[in-house]
Amino acid sequence: MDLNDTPEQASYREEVRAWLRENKAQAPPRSGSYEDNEYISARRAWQRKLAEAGLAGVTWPRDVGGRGLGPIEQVTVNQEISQAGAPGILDVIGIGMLGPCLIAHGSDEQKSRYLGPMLHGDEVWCQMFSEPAAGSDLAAVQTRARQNDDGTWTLNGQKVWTTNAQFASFGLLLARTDADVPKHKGLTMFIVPMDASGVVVRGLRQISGEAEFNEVFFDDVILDEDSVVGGVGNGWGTALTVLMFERLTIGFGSESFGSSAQLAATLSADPAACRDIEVRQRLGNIITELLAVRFNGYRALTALARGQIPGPEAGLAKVTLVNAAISATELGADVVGPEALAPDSDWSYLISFLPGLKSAGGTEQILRNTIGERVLGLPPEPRLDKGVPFSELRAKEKEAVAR
Amino acid sequence: MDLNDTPEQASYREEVRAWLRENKAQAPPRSGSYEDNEYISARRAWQRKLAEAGLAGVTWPRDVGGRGLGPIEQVTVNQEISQAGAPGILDVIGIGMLGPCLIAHGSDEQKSRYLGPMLHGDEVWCQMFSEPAAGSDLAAVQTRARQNDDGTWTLNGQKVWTTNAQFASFGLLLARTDADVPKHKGLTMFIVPMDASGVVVRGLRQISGEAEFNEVFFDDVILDEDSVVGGVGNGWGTALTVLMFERLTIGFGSESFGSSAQLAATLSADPAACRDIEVRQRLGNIITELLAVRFNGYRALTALARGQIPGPEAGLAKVTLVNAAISATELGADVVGPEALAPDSDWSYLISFLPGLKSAGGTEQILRNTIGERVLGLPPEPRLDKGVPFSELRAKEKEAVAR
Amino acid sequence: MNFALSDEQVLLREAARGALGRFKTVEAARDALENPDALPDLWPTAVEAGWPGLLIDEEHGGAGLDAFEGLLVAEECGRVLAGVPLLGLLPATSILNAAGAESLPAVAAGELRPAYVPARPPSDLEPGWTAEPRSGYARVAAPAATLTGEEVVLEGTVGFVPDAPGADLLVAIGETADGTPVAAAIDADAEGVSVEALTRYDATRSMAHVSFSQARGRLLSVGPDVLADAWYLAQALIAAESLGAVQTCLEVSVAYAKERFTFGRAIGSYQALKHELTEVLRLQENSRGLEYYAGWARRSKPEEFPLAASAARSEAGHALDFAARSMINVHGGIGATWEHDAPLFFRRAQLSRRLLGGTKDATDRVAEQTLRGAAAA
Amino acid sequence: MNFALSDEQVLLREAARGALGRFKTVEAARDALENPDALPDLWPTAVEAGWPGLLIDEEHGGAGLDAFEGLLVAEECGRVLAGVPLLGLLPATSILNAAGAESLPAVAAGELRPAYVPARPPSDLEPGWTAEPRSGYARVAAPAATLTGEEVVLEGTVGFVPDAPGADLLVAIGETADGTPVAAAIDADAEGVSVEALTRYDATRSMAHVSFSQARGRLLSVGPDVLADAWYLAQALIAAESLGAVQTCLEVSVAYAKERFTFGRAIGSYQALKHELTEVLRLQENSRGLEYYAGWARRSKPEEFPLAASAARSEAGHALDFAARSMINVHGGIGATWEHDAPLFFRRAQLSRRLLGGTKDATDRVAEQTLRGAAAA
Repeated sequence: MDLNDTPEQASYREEVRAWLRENKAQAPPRSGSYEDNEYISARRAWQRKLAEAGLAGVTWPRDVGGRGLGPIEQVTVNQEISQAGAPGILDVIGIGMLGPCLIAHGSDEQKSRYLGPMLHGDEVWCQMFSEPAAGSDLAAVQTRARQNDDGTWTLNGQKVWTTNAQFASFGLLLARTDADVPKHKGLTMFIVPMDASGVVVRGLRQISGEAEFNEVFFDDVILDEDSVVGGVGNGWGTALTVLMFERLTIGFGSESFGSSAQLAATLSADPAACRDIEVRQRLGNIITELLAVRFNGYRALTALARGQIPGPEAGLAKVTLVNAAISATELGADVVGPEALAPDSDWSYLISFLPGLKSAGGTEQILRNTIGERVLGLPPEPRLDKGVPFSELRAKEKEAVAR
Repeated sequence: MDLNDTPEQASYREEVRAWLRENKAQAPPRSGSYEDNEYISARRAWQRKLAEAGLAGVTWPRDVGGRGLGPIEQVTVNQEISQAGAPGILDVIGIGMLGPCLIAHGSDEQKSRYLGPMLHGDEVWCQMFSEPAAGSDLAAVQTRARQNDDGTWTLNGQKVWTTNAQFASFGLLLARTDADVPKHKGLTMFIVPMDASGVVVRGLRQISGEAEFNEVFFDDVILDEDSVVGGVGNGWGTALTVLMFERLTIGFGSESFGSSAQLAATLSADPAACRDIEVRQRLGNIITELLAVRFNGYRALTALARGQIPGPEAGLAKVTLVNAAISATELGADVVGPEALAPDSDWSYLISFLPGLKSAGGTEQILRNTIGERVLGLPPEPRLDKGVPFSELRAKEKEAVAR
Repeated sequence: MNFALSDEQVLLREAARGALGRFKTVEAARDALENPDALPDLWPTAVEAGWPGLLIDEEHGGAGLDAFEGLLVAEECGRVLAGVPLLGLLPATSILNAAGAESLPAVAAGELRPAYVPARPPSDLEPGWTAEPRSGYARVAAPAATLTGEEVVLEGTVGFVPDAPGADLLVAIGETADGTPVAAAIDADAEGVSVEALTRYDATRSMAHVSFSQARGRLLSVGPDVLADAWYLAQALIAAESLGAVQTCLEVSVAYAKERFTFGRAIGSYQALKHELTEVLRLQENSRGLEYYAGWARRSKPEEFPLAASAARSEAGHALDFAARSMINVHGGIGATWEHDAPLFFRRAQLSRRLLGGTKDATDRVAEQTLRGAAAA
Repeated sequence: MNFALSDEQVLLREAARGALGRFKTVEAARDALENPDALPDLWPTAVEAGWPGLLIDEEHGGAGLDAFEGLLVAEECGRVLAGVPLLGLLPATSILNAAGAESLPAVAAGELRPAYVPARPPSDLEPGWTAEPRSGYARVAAPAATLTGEEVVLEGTVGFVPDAPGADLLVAIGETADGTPVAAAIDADAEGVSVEALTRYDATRSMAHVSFSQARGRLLSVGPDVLADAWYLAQALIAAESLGAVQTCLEVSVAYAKERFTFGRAIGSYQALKHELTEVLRLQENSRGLEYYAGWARRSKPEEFPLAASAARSEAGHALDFAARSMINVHGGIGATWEHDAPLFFRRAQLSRRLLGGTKDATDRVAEQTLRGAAAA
């Protein structure tokens, strides 16, 4: 057991570090407002430089412009970039999840058209799966795509929780193309140009007041015949690929909220808090949980490097992480007192930010269902929607509520 | 709002107090082993004295030997008896739950035959509902009663968690008399003489090693035709009456574990524990919960005295009480240390006793289901057993497990 | 033995609900986050309803009612996040009434609005009277008081004083050199008084850091028990407020859980959610039992009021924390958006748990009272 | 970067499982509650497997392996509640090995069984070396030590010393007048040594109150870091043991949840139970990650071992508390009966959480290490 680099990993790390020494001066600040166009274009430019240096799409195959390296090298790049105090790529969703999906399911034309500009930050992508009535139950999407006689598609409906939609060039969208078959069957994946007429993006404000997500509305949007990804009716399978890649990204960022470091600093500076056994118990439990996530991350990364696909249990890291972060902010604010809730306080920002994160990417309940069934092998809940045509299902719900 | 007695209540209390002053000298100790026959007969004799003084069956109608008074008077009696340091009635289950059920559903013959000896402790009763495969799902009882040509019944099967069976004269038993109808329909309530041939009582040891409950086995036990209570096939309704009376008894005994007083005494005697903020937080939360149960008990008692039947939310008091008691013992033992686990320690007795209590009278999950559905009006779980003949249901389960 | 509300109390509560229902207080709570002027002025309503005189004897123009009625009003305010200044008002009127202050008729009539400047009574772990700090975990000493005849001179700062902005009269507690607590009535505009208004996260709560530098006030001659009672009354009021908020969280969550479907079933039919909402109900009912305990004890068993009020705050504080987060979770992502009501109750929970010693201090008081009782036994 | 067990480590774990599998240790744990002789003697098995020499250098007849291997063995012992005296053995051998004691060959060969008499290193809140009291919340000072040449004289009592009964050699830690911790090897039958054997609730754990009255032992010249390491090694061993027990709790509970039906469905299909068992899995996996951290840190990052071992114990302690209660709940009433295995794991959890400072002290250490780190930064 060894957390150090192998000689090869070490020399790769040195290569990355050297490039960053050369170039980090041109990097924009790590954080800035995603509603500020100037900041976004600076981040695009930086992503382009990273891509040219082979530091974007590290795990992408070489034939589509990637470096064809493994997850450990990806983590090495992430570590060195943050070490250098520089921001990473702008389009994490595109390069991390949507690009790999296109590589797996896209046509040659789609790959050659879209992957390059995505990699270089010229065209940012967004993921348009969730809907107001299709969150945990993703297969319940109602956004409809009807094929026209000329083969084109007409898109109507609404998506929500769409990150980066405000400056994205394209979105990968899950739509219902057949409502008369069971809900998992009638779905198709599309590539949607965000500048197409009929596409309207509206910022969705969170508790903090900031619009961290968007709603996207589609009113008779026309899509080319070749905008289908992975074949008509295969949308569910294509979506699962995206979710699988999403899972790969969970758990390696245990410090990402920075809450634990900030918490320890705040407490250690407050002698009264340091003497309080209850405060110490809360701190000890929080740090313990975060350490567990960190070292389980190394276990997962090792497995990943050995070619094992991470199972749903990876979701447990998210559960631990979010709840520990919530406990950390509660403790920090309890020690600071009401002043922690001042508008400019980092504590109040985190307090507002974390509740939304709890349901992001599937509620804790759904995660625990999946893990209980897929990992522990417990029997599933009775499913009342199995094999029922989607149209009937909706009717049933409406009448049930009416009752 | 007033916790004091009305003049009438006060004079009743004085009457009770006076009688106890006269007679408490003849009372056996409050606690003793239920496996010790001498102690049991002393408790029987004491119950007889209480009954003769009208202090047993306080709420029973006068025409069946009760005092025909209300719940407040019942509580007054309980308070004064424990004030006097004397034990209460021995047959709490009979007089509190089974007697009232006989009064509601029994034939005149049954009432005149059984209620008097029950009230005077000459014949103690036990409740035989639960089975190894019918706990939370009480209607799933498999103990079979088949009617013979001469009208008598032949009983076969097993019951479990039967309190007092080791010295009970009779038991009220829920049996399946028809397996070809849905499970709630094919049930009948019987009176079973515990000395009938074919009845075997076996003590069931708990974590502590003590047999607080019994298993009861029935091997071709013959029951008279008139041992049916409430009519053939009406067993479920009859059982619900018993459970309703059981609910009346919940919540008025918040101090019954004595754990809170013992906890406070232990902690206040340990200066190091008194200074520990985490210990104090745990103590404060436990006491707060127990206080809430106590004053909600007064609310419930007031409602009861006004003739309102308590709803399932009464079960919340049990949830609070059991969990607070568990937390109290954990805290007490944490402060005392491993020595709290010594064989003769009250702490280790409670630590062993409470886990069993958690599932006694329905698990917390079932309680929360019932309350969520009946009090909050939330929709029920999908029921796969609705309307299915009991025999088919069992077959289905067997094959599901086989898979 | 009767532990239910009287018909008069039920009427008073319904009247309060009706009066507050005339305002869109929940929407105002949201708008006020960006525009403080969006808050309705509820003082005229309070005066009309006679709340300023609730705890003032009839001979001084009050209703001569008990704290219990104040708790019922606070509960209704909490239910709709109404910013009625009860936390500042009622403990202040309780002290003024005990002192038989000459300002009582004007206060009862609502012409003069007093605000209580809180000081926490000593505990077994902290011997002196203490006040909220501007920031940090350690409490600070209550203002220093020097007494000359009927005049009290105060020096010191009290952080996060509820309802102080706009108050006419400050009822402050100071500690003399020999450790005696004294109460003083100080005009808010008197020399040496600074009231630094602020809001924190929950725009419906008007607060201020109140500083006294050689500020002169009139002595209110009451015993330490009256001053301690004021602190516990404030604890009971936060508890009642929180209980009211919990009820709304539960009602809204249950309604949504019945109509929102996932995987072909109403989400309220799933055990995890059903049990979470049942837990909110459990905490709510426990909080109500303890609200009754506090209301009853203050009149009928004053020696238990510190325990009762602290227990009520501890339970209701945990209840609101849980209910507000649960309300967000039940609603999924949408529950964490600006336009939804859930975050407003969450904001209320976040600030309430940290005011006036915080929920944790109330829990600690329950422990202190219990340990004291056990040691005495 | 490789954070998985080596093939050798996997083999060693499987060998341990095989060796222990030859005994009915769980049934013995039940029988021993009424008849202590029911416990199998696992020492010969331990010797055969070479566990006494795990941490002893090869030149002294040991295997020269790392603590990590010891944790894997402890995990297997915990899985079947096997009473192998690792808690007393391994920290003792670690100190003896560091001191190059002449007894090492005999210890490695299993002819001489040593037991560690624990002392907790100072913390920011408690400056001295302390030991378990016989009863009560306050810890007591470690035995007083007087040093004359190579001889150490100890005076004092240490409560609840694991595996002390029947040990040949006691490796005890005392504090000299000037506050220096010293280690001494004392023959168990030496004059002035009393070993008062006892069991508490979990019959598989052999313990004793160990008293020294002017007891003479040989100085083991090692630094305070080695003595502190022994304490944290014991913490990591309890954590590993507990993790093993959690795995059995989860396996048994899951199996029952699949086959037990209620209301026409397997109970494991209900969310409440499914989520409870998923929580056990979460705690189990977190405990494993921290077991690896502790095993890795002791060799590769010793300065982090106190943090790693304390975190491992904290998480595994909570995991076992939760898993054991959950195992009882999943099985309904039958899970709380004498004949069922669940209460045996519950007994293990109840005693473990209170031994060697208790789970709470380990959590406090995580906080201390974190605060120290933050203050340094």
